[in-house]
Amino acid sequence: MRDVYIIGVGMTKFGELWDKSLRDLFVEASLQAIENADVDHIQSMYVGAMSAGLFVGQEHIASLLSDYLGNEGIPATHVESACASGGIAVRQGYIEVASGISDIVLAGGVEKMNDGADVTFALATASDQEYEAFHGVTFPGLYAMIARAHMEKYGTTREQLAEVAVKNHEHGLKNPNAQFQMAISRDTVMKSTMVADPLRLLDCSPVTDGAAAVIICSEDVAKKSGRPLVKLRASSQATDYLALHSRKDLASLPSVARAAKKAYKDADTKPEDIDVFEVHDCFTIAELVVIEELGIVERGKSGAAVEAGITRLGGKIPVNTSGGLKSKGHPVGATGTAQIIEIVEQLRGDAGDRQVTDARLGLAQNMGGSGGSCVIHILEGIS
Amino acid sequence: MRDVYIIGVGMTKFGELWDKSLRDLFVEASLQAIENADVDHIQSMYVGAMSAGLFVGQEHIASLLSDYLGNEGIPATHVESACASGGIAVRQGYIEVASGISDIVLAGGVEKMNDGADVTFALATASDQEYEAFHGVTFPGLYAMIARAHMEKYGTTREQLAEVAVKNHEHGLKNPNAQFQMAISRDTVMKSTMVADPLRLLDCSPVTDGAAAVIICSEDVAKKSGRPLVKLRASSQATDYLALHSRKDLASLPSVARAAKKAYKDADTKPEDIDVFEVHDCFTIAELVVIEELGIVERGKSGAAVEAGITRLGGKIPVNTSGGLKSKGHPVGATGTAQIIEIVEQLRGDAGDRQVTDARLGLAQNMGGSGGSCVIHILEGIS
Amino acid sequence: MIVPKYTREIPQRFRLEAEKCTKCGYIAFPPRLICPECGQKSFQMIQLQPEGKILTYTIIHVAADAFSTQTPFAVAIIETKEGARMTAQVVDCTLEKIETGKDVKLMLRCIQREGKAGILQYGYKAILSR
Amino acid sequence: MIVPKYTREIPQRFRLEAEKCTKCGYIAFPPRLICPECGQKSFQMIQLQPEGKILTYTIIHVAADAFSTQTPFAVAIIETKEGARMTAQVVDCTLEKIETGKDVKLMLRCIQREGKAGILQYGYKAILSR
Ligand SMILES: [Zn+2]
Ligand SMILES: [Zn+2]
Repeated sequence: MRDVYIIGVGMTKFGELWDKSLRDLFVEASLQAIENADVDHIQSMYVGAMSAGLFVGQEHIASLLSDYLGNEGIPATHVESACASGGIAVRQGYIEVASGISDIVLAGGVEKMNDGADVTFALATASDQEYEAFHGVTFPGLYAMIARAHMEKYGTTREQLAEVAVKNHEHGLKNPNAQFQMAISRDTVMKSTMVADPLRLLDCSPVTDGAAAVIICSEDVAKKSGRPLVKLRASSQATDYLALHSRKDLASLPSVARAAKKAYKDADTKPEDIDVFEVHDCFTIAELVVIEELGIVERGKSGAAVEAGITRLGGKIPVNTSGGLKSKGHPVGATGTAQIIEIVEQLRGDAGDRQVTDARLGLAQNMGGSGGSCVIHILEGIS
Repeated sequence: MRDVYIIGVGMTKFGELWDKSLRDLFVEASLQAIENADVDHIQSMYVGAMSAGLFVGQEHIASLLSDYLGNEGIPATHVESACASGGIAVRQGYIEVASGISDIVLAGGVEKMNDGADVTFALATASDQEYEAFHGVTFPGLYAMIARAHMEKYGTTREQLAEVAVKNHEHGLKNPNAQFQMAISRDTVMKSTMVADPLRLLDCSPVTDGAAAVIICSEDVAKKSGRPLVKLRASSQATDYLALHSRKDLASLPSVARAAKKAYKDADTKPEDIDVFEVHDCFTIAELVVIEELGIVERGKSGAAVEAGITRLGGKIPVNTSGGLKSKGHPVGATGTAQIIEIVEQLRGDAGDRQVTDARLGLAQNMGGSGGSCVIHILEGIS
Repeated sequence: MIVPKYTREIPQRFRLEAEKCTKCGYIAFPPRLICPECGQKSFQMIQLQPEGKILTYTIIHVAADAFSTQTPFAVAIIETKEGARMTAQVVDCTLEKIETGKDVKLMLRCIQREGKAGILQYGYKAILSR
Repeated sequence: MIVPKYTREIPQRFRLEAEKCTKCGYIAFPPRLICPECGQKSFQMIQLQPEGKILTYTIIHVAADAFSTQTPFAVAIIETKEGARMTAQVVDCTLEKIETGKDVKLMLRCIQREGKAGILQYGYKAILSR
């Protein structure tokens, strides 16, 4: 297996982009990534999307997008693992370059959610349709049940959940691509509309259109490109029972721990060595459980850690400097790729007002559904 | 890159399987493949499906299926390229084993089409939703336009189209897993209900439930397994303009020629050396154009070749000994994997009444939509 | 068109049929072909007692279109006495009464209308035991 | 909810706006960000003449639900004088009159109703020139 690098990144603004279609979004992000990498061609591509079928009635999207990206007939594959699709796309690109089959691969993700579909129904198809969604439970509802379990088991408070949203909006304020560039108070979160008790509207990531893409390549191509070198030190993936009710501990997300263990091992590193984290905060409770599973904080202590400001930009362990899904927006298929872009920009020193000083190692954690799948990448900036 | 083998195959019967759900189908085929390979674990899996979202309201299916296959949290990825999804799944498994990341990977496909969805709508999402399906054109309609173009350009006749169906039903009669185990006459085809002029009901593959899976592994694992050795000599993939109207020659399928050129080169072989072909006959016209693109017959001469019996079992170049999509059935996501299974069985000498004498090299060609994507595998039986 | 799906699911949805792994005792609801805990393929059919307790729950205020006229409604994860787990609505009580740990009984009720013809789909719902 | 999509597509569906590659002359309909023939990103907007000819066609007898009341209807691939290609219905004639090579004019017509509110979607359809 060969070493693998990321030499180009591109993304659209995230938001309600009424004037852009799915193909417009993906092509815009991809052309940006190609330009950023300064390459003149790609040899194949992977597209992550959760459900262009349910959101816009379009399947076969990898072929469509390769066509609109200036069709040269290259292999183009759509991968899906619900909200983890964008991370999986990067992982497939990683495997293809590592194998030696290709030297330059584009991997990205896209979702066009604001085009008239029943978004709550579409998102719930990430759960077990026959034994969860059938009974009317929604995607926020599943995380609400995790939240209640975590609160009852560890004493995590409603205020601590709100602090995750406050922090991530504070970060998103500094991100020009974020959907919500506005600060919010703890009080605003706790008074926002109830969505699935105990989760309120400002505990939830928004409905977003957007796309993100990266250029993955061999060491040879990376060195010739003259671009800053960011190495993919690990790319790991794990699954779990799809249905939340099947899992022994409802206050945990075992697929995250499983993928993390493999990633730390492959990268020969540990949580303490990582300078910056992007994690999958589709709901405030998700960020809390994930930082426990990643080993950033002790189990059950995540609420207190966030309240103490440890995971804030400038804190000891900055988490979601991009604003996270919460403030940056969550076009489900694009999210995993966009997280990796934030890490690349941090490692390149290109993160502007969001820059973590001397960031050398970064981790991006992306998951599907209520944790039925998880994909983790560890990246290293090589100067 | 390492050499890659297939050591296990499994599939459900294809048909209208009212009593089985999507998860039942995939797990049944997969357990069969695992048993057939005689392995005690798999390290990761790929699932091809066109649209479990539109057919049964379920996304995140790779996680669901890994769970029901006896969840050990392994990486599980859903890949999609419309009707080519099952072939793409095998290709991703091939890449993962070739890279050295895994030694034993399960790759399969599934589709549950008979569960109440608007199948014509769902299939048309393989075309350009905004510029083809929007205008009411169906999937049979797109191939009907290819058929008319081929008939007007080369003089291909309505009777020659019918001969493809007659031949494939003749083959399917010998396949216990086929949906339609019945012979049909040229006359029956030509008098069947019109679907999209000039294509009639018996020019079209049926609406099918089914699943298929294979076990892909390294040379080391293959040799230790004691199973017959079938080597993946080539795995190639190509795309084209998604919309039929964008292609210069409407009587051709350039993605097939593109993938074939690469596959023949990688396998260091040529059409004349191949003993048995499985091709994507979603419609009778598709088989005709595909055998031209594969170089089996000269361009424009496919109708005459089929009429002359060249591609019949016992003929010079047997095509679709399984019965093809036409008679075996076409659960879209499973088809590409099932084609590969037919080739494996031929190369193992396990094809029973359908056996091609001394088959050593076989080719499986699987495509998506109206040819927007194509994936080809060349396999060799090693005795 | 969806009648076959409906019929297929009767054993689980109407009769609460589960399977018990003959090796490790894992309760599979719905039934499975292979045990996720020990990898064996031998199961014994059991019928679940329609009784269990709430492990966690939520009150849904924003629902998919098919459920939008029912909001707010409660959904819980329930563990039956045998150890089977399921997601189900908790009905027939003021929502404030619902708490983790409370006992429930499972009842057959209409869940939703499905498909263009709006065919009624039935299944289990939970009610508080007292 | 789908009004924005509708508005977004007006330039192509209503006004037949295409783009011509300033390097190789490729006509992109709908407009693209990059030329599929030469890879350049510079285009000039052109308005297509609503005239073309039929390259191939079919008569649809089995349609998706949204079109099922219209069967049988004709769909053709049409090439405009500028060389733009599109798929469109051929209407206002007996279906037997339709042939490859015949000239057509493109007209603005209602195509389908979309979404739960059944909003009318408009777009181009072809009629035979004589
Ligand atoms: Zn067991
Ligand atoms: Zn050009």
